[in-house]
Amino acid sequence: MNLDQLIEATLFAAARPMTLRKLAELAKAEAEDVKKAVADLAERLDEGSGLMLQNYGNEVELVTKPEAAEIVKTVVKDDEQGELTRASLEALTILAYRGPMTRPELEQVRGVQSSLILRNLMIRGLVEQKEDERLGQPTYAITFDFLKHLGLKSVTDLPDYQALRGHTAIVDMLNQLNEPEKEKQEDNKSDLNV
Amino acid sequence: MNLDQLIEATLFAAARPMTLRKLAELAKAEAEDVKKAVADLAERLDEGSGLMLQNYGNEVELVTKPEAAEIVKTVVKDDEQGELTRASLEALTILAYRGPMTRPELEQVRGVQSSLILRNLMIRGLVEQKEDERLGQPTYAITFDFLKHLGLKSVTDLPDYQALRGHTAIVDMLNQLNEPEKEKQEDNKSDLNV
Amino acid sequence: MGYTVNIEHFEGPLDLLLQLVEKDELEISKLSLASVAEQFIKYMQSKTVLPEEMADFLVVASKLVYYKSKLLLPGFSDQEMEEGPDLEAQLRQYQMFVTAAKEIDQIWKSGNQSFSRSQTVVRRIREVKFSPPENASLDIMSEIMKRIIARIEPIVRLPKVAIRKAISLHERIKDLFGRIHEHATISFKTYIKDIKHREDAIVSFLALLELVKQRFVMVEQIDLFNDISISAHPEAPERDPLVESFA
Repeated sequence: MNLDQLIEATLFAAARPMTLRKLAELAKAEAEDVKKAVADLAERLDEGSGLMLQNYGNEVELVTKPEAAEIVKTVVKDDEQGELTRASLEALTILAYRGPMTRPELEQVRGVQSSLILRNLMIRGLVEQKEDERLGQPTYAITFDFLKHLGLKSVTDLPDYQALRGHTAIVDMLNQLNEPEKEKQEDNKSDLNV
Repeated sequence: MNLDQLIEATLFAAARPMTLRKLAELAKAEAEDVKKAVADLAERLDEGSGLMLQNYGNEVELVTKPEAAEIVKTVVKDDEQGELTRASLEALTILAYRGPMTRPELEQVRGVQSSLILRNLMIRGLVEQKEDERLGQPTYAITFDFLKHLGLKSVTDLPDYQALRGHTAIVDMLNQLNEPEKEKQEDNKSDLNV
Repeated sequence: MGYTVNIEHFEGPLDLLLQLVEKDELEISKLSLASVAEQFIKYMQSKTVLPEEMADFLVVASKLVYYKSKLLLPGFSDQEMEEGPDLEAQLRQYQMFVTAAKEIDQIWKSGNQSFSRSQTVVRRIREVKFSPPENASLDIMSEIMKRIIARIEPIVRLPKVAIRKAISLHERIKDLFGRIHEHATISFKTYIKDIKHREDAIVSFLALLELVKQRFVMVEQIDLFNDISISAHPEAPERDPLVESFA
């Protein structure tokens, strides 16, 4: 059995999102090979299946295609999310395009304190706190449940994704680029001190 | 979307065997067409997928191929054994100190949606659904097996049981959840506080 | 100035500001922001602003008042107000997200969802086998419970703490007007001497501006950094400033 088929069976059995690392561990395969197999699987499903691969961050999940929603709804219990309030929608949108982000970062964009709205969205399972921290603050991101509700394969399929993700991505990149630079300088400094 | 894809999505989401008649009814299709679509689906899966169609009389079910059995077993075992994640441990602790409680109550205290975690704790026999309902919701509590495993006769033997169970922060938090109810039924307020 | 179009609902200061700018069909610019400053303050006072959000509204209000002051007094500049995020850029960015949110709402409502493999059924098929975790001990559990309580305590207390922030413009106007009636002249420093928080100082200053605008009081400042002296206007109208201001 090919690696992409093995991964398909694994995701089917798990019935929840899994990290690429976990998949590599289970399949006893190299990360690079898993990455390629996941891409192959996504393509095969796109072409002829009623299922598709959803991805966010470094996780993937096997789900039904949105075109089948009408019939699938009749056999599963709906999660009854109901409508979103303006504030929820606003916070979710910002997190979808710019997340994962810290609470102060979200508040900077919304211009208003957002701890209660974040809590509400987490209780509804539309937002989750991630393991990673930034500047000592926890980061928040949208969940697979949110993606599923929109029937999207990835946040990159959101309208105008590149434009709205925009400069934060670049800023992040610059920060990452700057960090080793800073360390180098620090090293140099200590050299001089010796 | 083709009928075979619709059927694939339906079987996937339902996660149980279904009769051809039921599938025809859901898809609003002719029995003959469904039969052909199921055959097409079976063939497509045989050729390239990690999944396959299993026939029981006039029922079909979507399952993993036997070649993937080993990896699938590991996925299932991972769910059922080993260490609990921090989130699971947290939910288990709240249920121990504060149970029996409903899922919305657990989520109100944790501040995080908890359906998947609750399911995992139940699969492992650590938590069970109780007979009683509250506000139309099933209630959950830790199992006797788990209590015994901790070496306790009763939850009241948990460290600082009274102080932690009845802590005002938790009581206030749960009251916030019940607030709309409280306004409607002032009489029941004290019951909800207990 | 007529306020014929009513804004029924807003989610935060940027939402209110954006609605005001769009209502007047203005481009987002410093000039247009300055032009809606008064409406912003009026709306902020006339609708209910959550106490915990008051500070956020005041930050925006003070920026708007600053833009307006700059427009009226060419050459006027305050270093502290110039620093920090640029409200114009912030509002532009916010507008992009509001537009995107409307599209996401459409997708959300379309019902074209994806579904996972059903969890409840997966559970029913599996047998329950008791498998106790190795990392759940009594010590760990009571520790976790204490941590949970520590985490939710501030959330439960939040509404009570936030109320402090909400010294409203109403109260400050009433207070200032009352004191001027009593003493004829007071200084701005005396007026704000009990104020401990920056946002309250901003409210007090806004209250003063409102009374000046309506000619209830006169202000005099000998030079730029001196205290401001506040006195009743000789032709002060015989009515309650609150009625006129925020009816």
